[in-house]
Amino acid sequence: MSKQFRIKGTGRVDPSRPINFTFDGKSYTGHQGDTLASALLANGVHLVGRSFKYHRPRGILGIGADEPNALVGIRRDAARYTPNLLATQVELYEGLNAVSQNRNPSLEHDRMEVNDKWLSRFIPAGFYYKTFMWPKSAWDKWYEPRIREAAGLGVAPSQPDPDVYTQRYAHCDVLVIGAGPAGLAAAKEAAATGARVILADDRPVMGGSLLAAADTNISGEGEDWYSAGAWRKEVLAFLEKQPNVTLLPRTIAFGYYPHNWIGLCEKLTDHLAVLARGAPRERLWQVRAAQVVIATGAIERPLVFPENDRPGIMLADAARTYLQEYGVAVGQKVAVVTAHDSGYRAAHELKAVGVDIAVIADIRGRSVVSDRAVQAGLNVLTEAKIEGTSGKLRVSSITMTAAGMRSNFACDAVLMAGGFTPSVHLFSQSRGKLVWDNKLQAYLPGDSAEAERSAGASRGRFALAEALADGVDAGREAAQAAGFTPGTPAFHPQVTVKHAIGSGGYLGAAPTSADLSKAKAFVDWQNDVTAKDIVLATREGFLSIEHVKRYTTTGMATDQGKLSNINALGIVSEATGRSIPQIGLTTFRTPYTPITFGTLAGHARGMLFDPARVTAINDWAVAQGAAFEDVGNWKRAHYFPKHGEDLHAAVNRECLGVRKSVGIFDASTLGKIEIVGPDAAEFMNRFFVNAWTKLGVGKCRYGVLLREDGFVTDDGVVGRVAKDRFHVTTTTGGAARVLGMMEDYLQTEWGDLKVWLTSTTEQWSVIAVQGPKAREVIAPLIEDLDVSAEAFPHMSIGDGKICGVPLRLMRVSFTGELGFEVNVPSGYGRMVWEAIWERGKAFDMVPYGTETMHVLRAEKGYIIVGQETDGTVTPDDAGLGWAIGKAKPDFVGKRSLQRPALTAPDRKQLVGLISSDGRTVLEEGAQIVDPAAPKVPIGHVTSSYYSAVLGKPIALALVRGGRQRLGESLYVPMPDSVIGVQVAPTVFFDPEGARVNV
Amino acid sequence: MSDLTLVSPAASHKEAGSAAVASPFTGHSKVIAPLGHFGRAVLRVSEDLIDAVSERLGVTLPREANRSATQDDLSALWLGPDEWLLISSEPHDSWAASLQQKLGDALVALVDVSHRQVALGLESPHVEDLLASGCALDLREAAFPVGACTRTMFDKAEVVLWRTGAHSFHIEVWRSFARYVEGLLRIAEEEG
Amino acid sequence: MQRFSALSLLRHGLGRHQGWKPQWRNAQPKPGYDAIIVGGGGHGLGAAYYLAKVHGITNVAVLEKGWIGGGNTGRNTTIIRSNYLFDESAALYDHALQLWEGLSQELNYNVMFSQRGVMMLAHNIHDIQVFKRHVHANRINGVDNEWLTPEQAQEFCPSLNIDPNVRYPVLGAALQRRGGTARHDAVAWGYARAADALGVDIIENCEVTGIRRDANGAVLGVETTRGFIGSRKVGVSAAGHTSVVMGMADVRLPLESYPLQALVSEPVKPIFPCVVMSNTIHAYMSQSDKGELVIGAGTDIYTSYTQRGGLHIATHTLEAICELFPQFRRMRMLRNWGGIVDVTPDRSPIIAKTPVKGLYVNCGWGTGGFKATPGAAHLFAHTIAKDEPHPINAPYTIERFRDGFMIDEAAAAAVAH
Amino acid sequence: MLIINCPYCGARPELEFAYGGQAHIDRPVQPADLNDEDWTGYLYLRENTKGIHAERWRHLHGCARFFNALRDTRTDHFLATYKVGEKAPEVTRP
Ligand SMILES: Cc1cc2nc3c(=O)[nH]c(=O)nc-3n(C[C@H](O)[C@H](O)[C@H](O)COP(=O)(O)OP(=O)(O)OC[C@H]3O[C@@H](n4cnc5c(N)ncnc54)[C@H](O)[C@@H]3O)c2cc1C
Ligand SMILES: NC(=O)c1ccc[n+]([C@@H]2O[C@H](COP(=O)([O-])OP(=O)(O)OC[C@H]3O[C@@H](n4cnc5c(N)ncnc54)[C@H](O)[C@@H]3O)[C@@H](O)[C@H]2O)c1
Ligand SMILES: Cc1cc2nc3c(=O)[nH]c(=O)nc-3n(C[C@H](O)[C@H](O)[C@H](O)COP(=O)(O)O)c2cc1C
Ligand SMILES: [Zn+2]
Repeated sequence: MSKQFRIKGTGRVDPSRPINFTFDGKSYTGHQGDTLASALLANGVHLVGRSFKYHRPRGILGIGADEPNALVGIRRDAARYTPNLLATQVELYEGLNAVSQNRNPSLEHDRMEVNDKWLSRFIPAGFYYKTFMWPKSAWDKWYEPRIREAAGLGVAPSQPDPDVYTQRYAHCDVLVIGAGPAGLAAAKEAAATGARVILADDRPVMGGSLLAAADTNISGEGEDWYSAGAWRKEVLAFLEKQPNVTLLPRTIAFGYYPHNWIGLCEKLTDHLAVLARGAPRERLWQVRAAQVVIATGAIERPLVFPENDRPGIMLADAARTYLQEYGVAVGQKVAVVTAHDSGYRAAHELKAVGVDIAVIADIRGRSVVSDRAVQAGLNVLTEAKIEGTSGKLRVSSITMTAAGMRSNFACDAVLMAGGFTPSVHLFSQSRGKLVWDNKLQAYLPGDSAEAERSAGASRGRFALAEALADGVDAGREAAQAAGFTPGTPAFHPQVTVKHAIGSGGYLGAAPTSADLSKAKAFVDWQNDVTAKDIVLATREGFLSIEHVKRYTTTGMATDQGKLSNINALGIVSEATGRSIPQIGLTTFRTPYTPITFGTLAGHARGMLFDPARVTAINDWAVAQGAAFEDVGNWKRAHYFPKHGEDLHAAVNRECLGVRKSVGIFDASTLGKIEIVGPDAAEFMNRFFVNAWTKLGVGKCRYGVLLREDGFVTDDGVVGRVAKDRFHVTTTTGGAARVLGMMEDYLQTEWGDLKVWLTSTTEQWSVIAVQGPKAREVIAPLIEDLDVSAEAFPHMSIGDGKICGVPLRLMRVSFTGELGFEVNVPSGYGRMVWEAIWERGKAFDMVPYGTETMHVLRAEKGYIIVGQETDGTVTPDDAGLGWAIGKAKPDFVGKRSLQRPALTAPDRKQLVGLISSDGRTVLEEGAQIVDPAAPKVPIGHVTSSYYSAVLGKPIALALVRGGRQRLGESLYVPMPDSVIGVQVAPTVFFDPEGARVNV
Repeated sequence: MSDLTLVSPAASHKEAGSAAVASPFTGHSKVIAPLGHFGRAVLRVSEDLIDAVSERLGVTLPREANRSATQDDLSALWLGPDEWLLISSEPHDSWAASLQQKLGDALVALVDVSHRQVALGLESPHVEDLLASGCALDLREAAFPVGACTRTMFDKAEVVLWRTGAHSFHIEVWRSFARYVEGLLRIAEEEG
Repeated sequence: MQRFSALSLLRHGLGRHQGWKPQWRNAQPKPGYDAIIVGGGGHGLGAAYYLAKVHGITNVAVLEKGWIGGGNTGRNTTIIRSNYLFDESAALYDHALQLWEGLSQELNYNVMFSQRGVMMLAHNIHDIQVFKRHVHANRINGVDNEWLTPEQAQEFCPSLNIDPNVRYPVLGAALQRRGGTARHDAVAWGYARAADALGVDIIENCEVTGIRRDANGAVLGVETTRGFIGSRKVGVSAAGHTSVVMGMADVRLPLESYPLQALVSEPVKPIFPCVVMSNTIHAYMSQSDKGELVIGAGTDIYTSYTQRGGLHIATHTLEAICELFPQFRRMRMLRNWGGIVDVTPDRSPIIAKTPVKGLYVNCGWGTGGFKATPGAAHLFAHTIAKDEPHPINAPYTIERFRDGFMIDEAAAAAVAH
Repeated sequence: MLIINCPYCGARPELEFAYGGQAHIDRPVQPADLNDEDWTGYLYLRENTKGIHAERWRHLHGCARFFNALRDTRTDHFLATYKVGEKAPEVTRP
């Protein structure tokens, strides 16, 4: 590259620290402090992308978060590929590897260019709604895949992201967003009051527009004056020293959520050449601020004119900023198209470093500013019309008409200055009302909805002195509103500046004599939306700006309309003859700029994605090689395979082991609630379907709980441990729900009851010892409790000691065998488990998991809530009608049981099923039909297992009118066969219940 | 407030725990250390009995929200308007039962939860930042002074936070969530 | 109606597209109509279309307080499927699915109905039981739905992480191949255009503020921000705002309105071929024709009319997405928005007559009514025209809550959308 | 993330709370006395107010108490919170 675009001695980049990088495989050099965009421009590279739809060549348009064209993929390594990053925001580091997107095979030659050349005329906004409908099947098979192939921008990463992301909550009195002059002034004033201040700015260096402020001086608090740069340094030095201030550079405020909850994303490593191992890539901050100052500045407005999209055509103040911040001249011969005084400022400053200004075309009339430019020797046209540009991969000339003269200016860059649009995104996200300002031709923040205020350019205070003063006020007011007392104001900002930002602006399609129904005058660069598309939308009856957005996709690109929205409004306004406030605005949504999924997910990954709850005995089961299943958040041992057994072999062995001798099972996950107080029994009466008054101390009862709508929601054994104390158990998944429901009734309905509830789920490890030998196994370990059959019959509960530690023993059985549930404080759970295990060895005791537990209980016809029931099942449906305390006037859900549907005669009822062939294990969830009407399902299989002890399959099912059908033959239709089944009682094993009472 | 002594500080109580009580935690670092075993009970008292119960317990149950009080080896943490978590560094198995005896026939509910939860001690000048990785509360000393306590969420787990010093916290967590909370804190610690 | 086709596009292209007419008229309200539909979402516009098309009632107005399609129709994740459990539901949603299959042609508007398959992941044994129950029930009801092993699921969606050593491994999936997505806006516009062509007035920026009734309580018409508009038949299809509108006729409904969020990533080249839903870990995703990953988040816990929600809801969803698809962790969220969904106690809709003569309601679609749009609209039109429900929507009454005849898909399955 | 002012603990993040639906719906003392229509009203019919809504919250992961709140469902801003059993305070409608 022979041409030199880097201007020595300008900007904050460090020429002594060269950085090598590649773009599309080609090597370049930039400086420390460059962005990818500034470095490319310094190398004379403008062509960086292709547009979404027409695949037109595109260059760098802006300098910040609003960039629609310069989207690149950055590849650090195979797994660290990030698409769609803005070259204007990518900080250069040694070895950076950037690739362009949406082109094939290369940026210079793109096959899809045909879209632009030959097809564009036939594919206006919304064309796809009008075609591709015939033949019908072709959409899925032919058209859609091709549309998809053409669409999209970058390529999604294909390997799991090895980077980590971190997160932090924070609180402050004043959060200042944006560290330009307004934000810095606000932060300083607020900090001086002692308020806790967080100052966040998305750029690596704080200062905002001050970083590009040339020939500008600012008054200090005393007599001294500072250059803009020195003032910035001074303020930052002050802020850095304050213990109550947190400075967050590289931190974007992306979302303003209700109640002053702000989301920030801090970039930690993307700018580094070498990543420290495990160092987080980004941090999500969630800030709760008493007061917020929004000082996010303004977004420069492009001009809409024919072919305004060629590489080399860019925003004027952006070009000026490339010069002042990075020492980069964006061209050697530059044309300026302007509707705002800032265009002149750009021209003056570029000229000052030797750039040739081909022309300044002002679409406005003559003014002081234009006269001054003429005096300075610049070629100025006023009341200019912009007719078009030329140049294939880079703009080479621009055509305009002024004073009736059409002229063509050769150039290698065109700068557009359409004015500035206050960045009101965050204000609007906070649901503050925007107000149209006719003078500024912009929406400005009106009434606040949250504890927040805007300052500086973000509310139209564009001139530096105004922005500073506004920042001062905002900082002081915010601190005061947060309860701090500002001192006497000391800083009364005054500013001297060589070229002021000035005023002006334009919105809509700029004046032209070109036929805008033919020309491509871009409004939304990335999505290829032109002025004619927007007019077409209004012609087709899309009058709401929301419809225009959705029909044309203007404003829906990755910049979310930062550049396009306001011009689209102008065009709609003109096309429909309505004023802009009548048209309104589309909704500003979070995030302000795209935010990495990983950042939002934070630490929640892998095993920390969701708590994996484990019992005190878990590690023992792991050591035994148990297979686990997830039940809610719990990890439960599913089965204990031995020597390569599969599930079925293990379960058959475990089942037989329990029935023959004894088994041990970790039941700790069952929910437990201790209910204490003089009204405990009354509470139980009101809450559960059962009657509790007569339950003696030391006795247990099976309890059933309904929702108020009458359907079963939970069950469990309840023990009365004292007159005023119940030990309630719930299902594993239901524990929190049941306790919540109990508290709800207790606190809000039954304030008359003196009862308190405490979750004891995790206080106790529960070791179920089940089987004919159960008593023999545990009895010798127990002290202070007589567990003999006579003293401690089935459904007893009592306290004592086991292995020397406290014991709450329940004699209950979910297997149909003699059974005990050994409750011990969970810190002793593993110790007691191992002690029982040791003793059990003499009895061939088997450890068993949830699957065996399910089989054993199904053999006995015991239900599992959530498997036999599904939220549509009444106690009677589930065969639990007997549990209802008939004499009770009321309990939760009782009234609902009287409703017609719940008393209907043909409800589904729980029954047993036996496969007619005696062999086939039915599939859980399989449907059941009556042979007389084989297309009408009358029920489904809820549980189905092979029963080793019975030597045949068994199943439970809910079947319409099931209890009337005992002995009937029904069908279970499967995809490839029909299985005959017979309706049977639900209890398959030991129907007399002799085995539990030994 | 300033002369308040708390039972918890990590160092002093590591030995106090009973050796037989298993801990679910996996390790300790300079900043994050599992604390030994404590006696714990949930105490529920209606408004009218707070004074009487305080007297029998020998510790004044704080009425101010989210404050704790300590007398000798017994601390009472306000968790709700009628709910206190009692924590004792003398964790024999019949501690709760003896407490029940002290309370006698007063109309209260006392439930032993000594084993329901386990405790981590955090100590570091950056302890607030460490906790801010998962806790959304404002834990600066001005807002959450020494002795303050509360139930809250640490990411997806419920915990009780108890500030035991300018730079130290005692965290109570249900046993089954212990490894989750420990895992998150260790990540935050590594990230600094 | 100007016919849309490749040819017309070509012809108009040559004419620089100057010849296109409004897709629907910017109609001004007439003093009275034979029927009024309140709510210009897909359901309301569709109902107006079917009233005109099927029942010959063309003197119809659709009153929309904002812009048509701006409610949930314009903000949903566009998942379409019909593999619901109960016979009543399967009948309803499959009726809709069959209409979807010919909708672009029927409306002469490409609604981009894309049968890319909807796959629901099972992460635990309970999920397997529930999904298999669905598969079997659907087969008997003639609704396609099949069970896949984890390997088959990954074959269908290569991005899926089926590593058994993750927090919630994929244990299998239920796949409905006929399910898919459609272009939400096009559904509203296509119905509007077709209804307009049959004479229906589509009146935007017209908020219904009252319901006028005669001495016997029967409907006379509606008060609006654009004046009184008479009609003896008023059908309300106002989604999240149904309680507000029905309150104007003193009808209380078992509804609560919750914020429901969705989000999209930046667009990328085709990477995700189908729809994947995981109810257990609360995430679902598809990729749109434009290239964004379209991701559904959950509802907030409180009722609200704000059309937004908390950040924690979106982060929770993305945690789940990143678990299932760790390669997408570097993708970025482009836009996050909310809708207001009206939820009934059994999570099934109401399409019914009301206690007020001449007032009909179609509501309660909650988080999953986009898929039902053509079906619901068709049945609602029938109910209004005939003053009695179609057999398919006969179970979807208001009275079912009183009598207990719930159609509780949620309780039965814990599956949304 | 809403910030909710628990009447016992003060301002706390929404994460700690559970929502409890419309407030001031008393469970009938004798449900058996209600006809199906009235019982349905208790079970299911809700105001679903667009505007100021009296609703229940529980500071589940804090003091665990239920309490009531007035919230504007058009903005999600709280106007007041108050204890169970207390009457809703008078608020000036915004
Ligand atoms: C984030 C999100 C994701 C979803 N994902 C899915 C999904 O994947 N699959 C699925 O099937 N469903 C999904 N849904 C649900 C689906 O969007 C809705 O069920 C469906 O779109 C409802 O359509 P509708 O026409 O009834 O309502 P809407 O489209 O909401 O239309 C109702 C209209 O009524 C208007 N209105 C209200 N009050 C008045 C009044 N007083 N006067 C005049 N007009 C009024 C409103 O402005 C609105 O335009 C989702 C919803 C949301 C919010
Ligand atoms: N585009 C321009 O360059 C431009 C436009 C108008 C005014 N100005 C000048 O700017 C000055 C006004 O100062 P100001 O302080 O109001 O604006 P500013 O542009 O100087 O500063 C705003 C700062 O906020 C940052 N920012 C924007 N959105 C953010 C977000 N969501 N999160 C974090 N950081 C964010 C920006 O990167 C910038 O650093 C005047 O001197 C005026 O002349 C510049
Ligand atoms: C399926 C679907 C895909 C969307 N894709 C995009 C998109 O690519 N870009 C965009 O800006 N918004 C997209 N949106 C979001 C809309 O811009 C908008 O947020 C949504 O319709 C809700 O409207 P509101 O945000 O104006 O309230 C999409 C919405 C849906 C429902
Ligand atoms: Zn509280």
